Amino acid sequence: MEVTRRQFLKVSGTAAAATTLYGIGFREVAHGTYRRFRLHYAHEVTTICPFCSVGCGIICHVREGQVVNTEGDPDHPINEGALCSKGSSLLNMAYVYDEKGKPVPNPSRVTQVLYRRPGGADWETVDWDWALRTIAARIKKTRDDTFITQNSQGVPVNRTPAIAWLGSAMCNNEENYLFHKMTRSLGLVNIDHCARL
Amino acid sequence: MHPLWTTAFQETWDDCRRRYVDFKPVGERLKELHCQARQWDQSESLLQEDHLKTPVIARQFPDYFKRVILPVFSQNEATALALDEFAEAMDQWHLEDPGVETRIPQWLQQLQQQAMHLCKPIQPDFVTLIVSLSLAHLYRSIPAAKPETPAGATQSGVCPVCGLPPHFAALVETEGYRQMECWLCGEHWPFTRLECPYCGEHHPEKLGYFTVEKMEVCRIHFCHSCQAYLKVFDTRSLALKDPCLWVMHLATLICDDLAAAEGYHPGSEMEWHQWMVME
Amino acid sequence: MKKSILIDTSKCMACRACQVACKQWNQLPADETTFTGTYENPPRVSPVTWMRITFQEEETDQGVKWFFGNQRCMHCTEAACEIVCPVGAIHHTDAGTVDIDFNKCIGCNYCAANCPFKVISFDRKTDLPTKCTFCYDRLANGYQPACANACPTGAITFGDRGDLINRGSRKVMSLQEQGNSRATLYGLDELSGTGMLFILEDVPTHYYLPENPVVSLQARLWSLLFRPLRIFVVLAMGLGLWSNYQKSTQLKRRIIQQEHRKPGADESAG
Amino acid sequence: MTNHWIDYQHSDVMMNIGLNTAENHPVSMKWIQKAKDRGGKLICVDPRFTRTAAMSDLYVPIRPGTNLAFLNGMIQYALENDLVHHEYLINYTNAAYLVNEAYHFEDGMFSGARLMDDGIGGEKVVYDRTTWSYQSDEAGQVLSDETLEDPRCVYQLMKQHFRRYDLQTVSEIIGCPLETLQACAALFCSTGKPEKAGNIMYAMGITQFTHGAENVRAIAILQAILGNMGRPGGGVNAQRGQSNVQGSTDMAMLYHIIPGYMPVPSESLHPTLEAYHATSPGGYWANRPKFMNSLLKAFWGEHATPGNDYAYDYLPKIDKERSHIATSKYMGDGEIKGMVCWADNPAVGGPTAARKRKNSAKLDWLVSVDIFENETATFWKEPGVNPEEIDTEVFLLPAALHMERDGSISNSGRWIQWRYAAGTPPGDCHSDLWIVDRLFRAVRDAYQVDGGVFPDPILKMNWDYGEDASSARVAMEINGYDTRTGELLTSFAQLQDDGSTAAGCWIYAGYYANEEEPACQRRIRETEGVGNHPEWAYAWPINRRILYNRCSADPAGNSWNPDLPLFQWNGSGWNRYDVPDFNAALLPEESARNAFIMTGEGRARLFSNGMVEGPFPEHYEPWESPLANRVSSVQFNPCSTVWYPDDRADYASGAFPLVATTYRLSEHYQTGMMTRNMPWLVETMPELFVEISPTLAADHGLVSGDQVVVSSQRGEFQAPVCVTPRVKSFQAGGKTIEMVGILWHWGYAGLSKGPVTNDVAPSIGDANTTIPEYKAFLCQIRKVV
Repeated sequence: MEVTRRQFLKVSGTAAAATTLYGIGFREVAHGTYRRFRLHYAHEVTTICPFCSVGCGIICHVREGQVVNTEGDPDHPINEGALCSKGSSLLNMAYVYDEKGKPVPNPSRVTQVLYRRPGGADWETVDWDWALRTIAARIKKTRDDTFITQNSQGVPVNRTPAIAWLGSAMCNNEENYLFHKMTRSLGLVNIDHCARL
Repeated sequence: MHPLWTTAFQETWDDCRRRYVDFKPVGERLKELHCQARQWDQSESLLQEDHLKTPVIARQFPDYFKRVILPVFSQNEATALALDEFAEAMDQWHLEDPGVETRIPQWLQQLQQQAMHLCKPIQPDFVTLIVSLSLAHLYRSIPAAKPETPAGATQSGVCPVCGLPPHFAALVETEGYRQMECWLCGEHWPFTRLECPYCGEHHPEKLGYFTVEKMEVCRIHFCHSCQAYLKVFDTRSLALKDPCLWVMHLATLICDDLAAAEGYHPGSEMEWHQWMVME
Repeated sequence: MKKSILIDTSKCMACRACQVACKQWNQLPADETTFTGTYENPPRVSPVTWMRITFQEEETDQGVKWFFGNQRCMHCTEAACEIVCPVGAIHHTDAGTVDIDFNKCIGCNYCAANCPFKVISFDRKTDLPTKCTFCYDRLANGYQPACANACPTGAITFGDRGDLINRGSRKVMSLQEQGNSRATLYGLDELSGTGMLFILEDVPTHYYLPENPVVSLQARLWSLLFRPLRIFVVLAMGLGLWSNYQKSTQLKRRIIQQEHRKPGADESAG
Repeated sequence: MTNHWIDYQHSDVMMNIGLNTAENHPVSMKWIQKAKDRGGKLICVDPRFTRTAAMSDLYVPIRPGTNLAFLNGMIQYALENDLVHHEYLINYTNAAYLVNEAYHFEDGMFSGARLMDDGIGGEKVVYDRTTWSYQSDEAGQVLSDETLEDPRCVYQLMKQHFRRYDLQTVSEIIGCPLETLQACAALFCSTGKPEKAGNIMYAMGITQFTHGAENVRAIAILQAILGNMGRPGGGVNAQRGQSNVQGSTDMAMLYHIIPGYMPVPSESLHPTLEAYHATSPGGYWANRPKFMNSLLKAFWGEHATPGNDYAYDYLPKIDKERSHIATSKYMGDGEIKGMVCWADNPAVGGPTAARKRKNSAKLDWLVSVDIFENETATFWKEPGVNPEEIDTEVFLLPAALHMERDGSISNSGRWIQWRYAAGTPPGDCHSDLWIVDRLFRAVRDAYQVDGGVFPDPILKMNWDYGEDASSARVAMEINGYDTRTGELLTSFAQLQDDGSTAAGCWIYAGYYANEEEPACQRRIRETEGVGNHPEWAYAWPINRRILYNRCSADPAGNSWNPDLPLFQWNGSGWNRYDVPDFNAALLPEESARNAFIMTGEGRARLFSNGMVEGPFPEHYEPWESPLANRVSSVQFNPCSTVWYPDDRADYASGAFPLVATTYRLSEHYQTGMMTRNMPWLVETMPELFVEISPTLAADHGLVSGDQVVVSSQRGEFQAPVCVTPRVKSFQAGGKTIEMVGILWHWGYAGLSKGPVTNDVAPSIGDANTTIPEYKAFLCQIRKVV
């Protein structure tokens, strides 16, 4: 992993090191016994870039449940390690750098369940259970009020025209499949998403 | 000194000289030698860790050999004479002197006679270091010794030339391809990044790596299903022309040690850690 | 041995990954920019923007041409800033890059005024000149510059000057064979060779680079005149400014000095 | 895409039309560069000189909205100069078929035109397509004339139909110099030679028109007559805009289909399951009953039995068009009470976005699931809106980032690739899978406890994916399994219609066929081959990388291009580098007769009754156009539904003389929700701007950076102007037509704010797909003084 400038400046200066081994921090290590060294465990995970649909492979380095670095996946046949400027700035969606160069979680990300009361001027934070129960109640009420079981010719139609559903091109296939199963089970017909937008 | 030392070594040497083309038996032979060496009694190590303080530059291994290994052997001037001869032979390797091939075996003969009189027992792993370093250096410097890589041998977990599992690899070019390097014959071959070369495990949750603080260049990639580790050097950001992984491996032997402490064994079965001082 | 950066403008698609990487490595905050009429932003090199991509649209007979340039300190061999600096604060490092020693600098801003490429910008807050440092701190520890590391199409490459000159001239020859007579390797002999080499597909002015940059006459005269008197001049100015030195810039200089000047005598993070 | 990204390297000529590859799909330039290094040529057809044009060999300027005239001009050029690929034409297309005598075409209208009510108080043409058929003898065998001389054969009708699109007329319609057009036609039609492969890449610049679907038809016809379909380096390649838009379309997040591109049951056409099966088209689609019954089995498990038509009635039946424009109109009429919106931002991305935000106020409740606080969820916080008056209840649920959840996505090349979860999402964020699973279970619990209207489809739904939904179990259901043994299927050939198999989406069968080593997680690169990488991930259908690949070889089985053999008959079998799109057991001559297995005729349809506007593509001007239609008296696509008639600007009134088109930047993404919250990207492109030509700027006394108000019949916004020679006026129809380029990444939420420019876009859609016409409408600019 590329070390940030802060670590450099703390320990090194600008004089040209005589040999390459200095470059990889050899000397200090030899002094101490191994117990004093702090190990940093990480593992590599492959994912696909979420921006355009070329489908470039990306390797994320994850340490203690946090993504610490993302780079192009060299073994991926489409991008062979290369990424465009959006793809290589993927980490910035999760972390932005404050002026001291330390990564902090992106402040504009929504991390709590927000609720806006009718006529309210701002958000209130609520918990998941309440939100899910209330949304289920709203769906149930709207569906039961407007459900049509048969049309004029007696053909069973079982639909409700009163709920619109916008699925998404930013979600995975499995998520979109469950969206579709849920909409058809509720009898929704106003289904669309940003492919047609 | 253990009599086995001389005959095993001599056979390996003749084997290698006679049959450059087919390397596989040489690799097996060397591993056998290496395992036998480990059964000797292990007293205090000859090599103090400050010997590693003096830095080693790529392509200047002979110089390192003279300044590190030479003092170790020089308690007895008889071995010193043999080692001088070897050091000089190593220098000539760089001059591609045609006669070098004959001069090295003479050195080995002398070392074997002298080894008898050494007052201190040599640490077994240190023997491994000497043998593998000298053979590896020999193979790399005499191009004829190594046949071309068989075509299509891209995704193999062992060296396509000499069939030995690798001990270290490097991430090369800006894209970060993983390029394995055979510690014995120096053969390079590409290998995908998210797969264990020893057991073929490729589920991400079974693979991982750790780095030692302030030495992030060396990553110890381990695999939970076969508990083996491989050292991977991220040489992309270093501005070195062509980094010699052997030297970087020597410089990061502490990582092998830590990997052993964490319970992983080297996939190449080349045990390095015993001769480091461990408090 | 001398190091250089080769910028191949025919491979550049102006995605500005280098501009972002330079800011990320040198921890420079984002400029407050507004739309100025072209895709080019930020509009000029500034204390917080040490390099930037330039967009130049030209109406030619074969239709519109769009040139993407790269504006940064050229690290010239015959550096006007070094010649004209009264206190000798600017010097060449062993890798051939031009470095400013903030200890000696008295903030006279002569270098910024005389730079033929106008890439040194004066920082009002710390009274010090700022410019691209060729990532000298990375170089000293065996790393390649941040912009070269980030370029996805390989338009920016770093290496020994000799290799890059061969590669550059080979590419220029192939461009000329394909009928582009104006292709040149800029920086080969300008100011007896600059650290940054450009493969250009058209006249240098389309890339915000002067035709034939030269150290101005008065700059040479100024240094000739004052060089013998330098000791005296330095003493006088030093004394006069010494009290000012204590008062306002003491703290700032120490921080900057620690970052740019302390030799890398011991270990450094790999 | 019929081919895929890596296949671009084999193209000899690439036409990049209605698309800005260098800015919106940058990494694909790597493969285009490889083709150029082999001597390939890149043509860029675009109203503006973009970064793609800067890297192309030939740049063709084109007036927005006239792509169809340009493409018809290419077809005419290929037919007149006999550059077509004859052997391909006779064997693999229906060029030789004889067409029904009753079919005729004059002055822009085809036979069978009827003016019908369009369901919202207006009228539109709905064709009676019976006359668009072939002549067949009494035994039902289609008549054909291999010599292509018969005046009623499709080939001669095409020559007659496209005769009006000679290059001189086309150059006056699209406003491009004649020599450039001739150079482009000569270059691209050179791929008609058997060993050459031509590749057409397109995106929203082709589809976002009222005649968008006909644009794609014209591309398909051009590629078919030049023999470029189904072979390496060829194909019709749509470069889609978002990471999983291909996957979300396969999973049918659209009102008119259900997973696997099967039509949604309609109350008029498919009252019962038999009626649904009876309407299955010919070709491989004859197996649709198997796919439909398997889907119903996957939805309702053991409750779907032959007795109750596999719970066919649990599926809702559609009554009228319910596309995005229609839904926002119904929302305005108060018919829609609630909306659930997953990672979508129609308040900025939708056409006439201002009306959309006003309509949102009529909702009782709105649920939005997103990573950032987007404009759709905060329409009540828009500047100049009084929150008290809006009593919509809004829920904003925090979603995890794309890299923080696992699951598969499909890229443009139909490659289904698996993503592993990297790290855990912060705070209360969860993956959309977790959210939709918990939401459904909450609704099911509500119905279990309090009952309700017709709860059966919900209570009997086959929905059990574990406590925390696991995407692997969902994937196995999509992949399909044998209901008796539970064993996963490896191909959709195993699907049965007797309820013994269940599959969520039949085209995905085989992508998750075994639990330990699922095909979509494979990472093995090919060591030799044509770059298809068959063992990397999985391409639907059944890992076929190039569709219609029987056409890559001649009827005798020899590959058209000997040194790039995708399929080569070796006397007893095929040497192959891809999964065959035909029955490989047959002899080459027999399998050549069914090269296009999805169509009833087994051939490419140059003459087709599939489109609503007509069997051949016919050029019509956009809804708001500065010029009268040159080729016929029908000004605008008669089959498109006009949702808001008074939204149309009349050019003659002179109020809106300029043509406007919308497009994107490489530094920002879609509605900018993600990129407008990153400081360094905002620094490179801090503000919205519009691009105009130097001549237009001179007329209005504008200089780069001046503020202007861009207005249209539907709304206006203010932005700085960028005067650039890359945008030019067009000499078309005897007039000088000026163009305004509009970006649409900005909105009132996020780090970098700006006006919503889609307020000016028209709410009129394509006749077949109702995709809005963002790419050509009329507007006016005035200087802010």
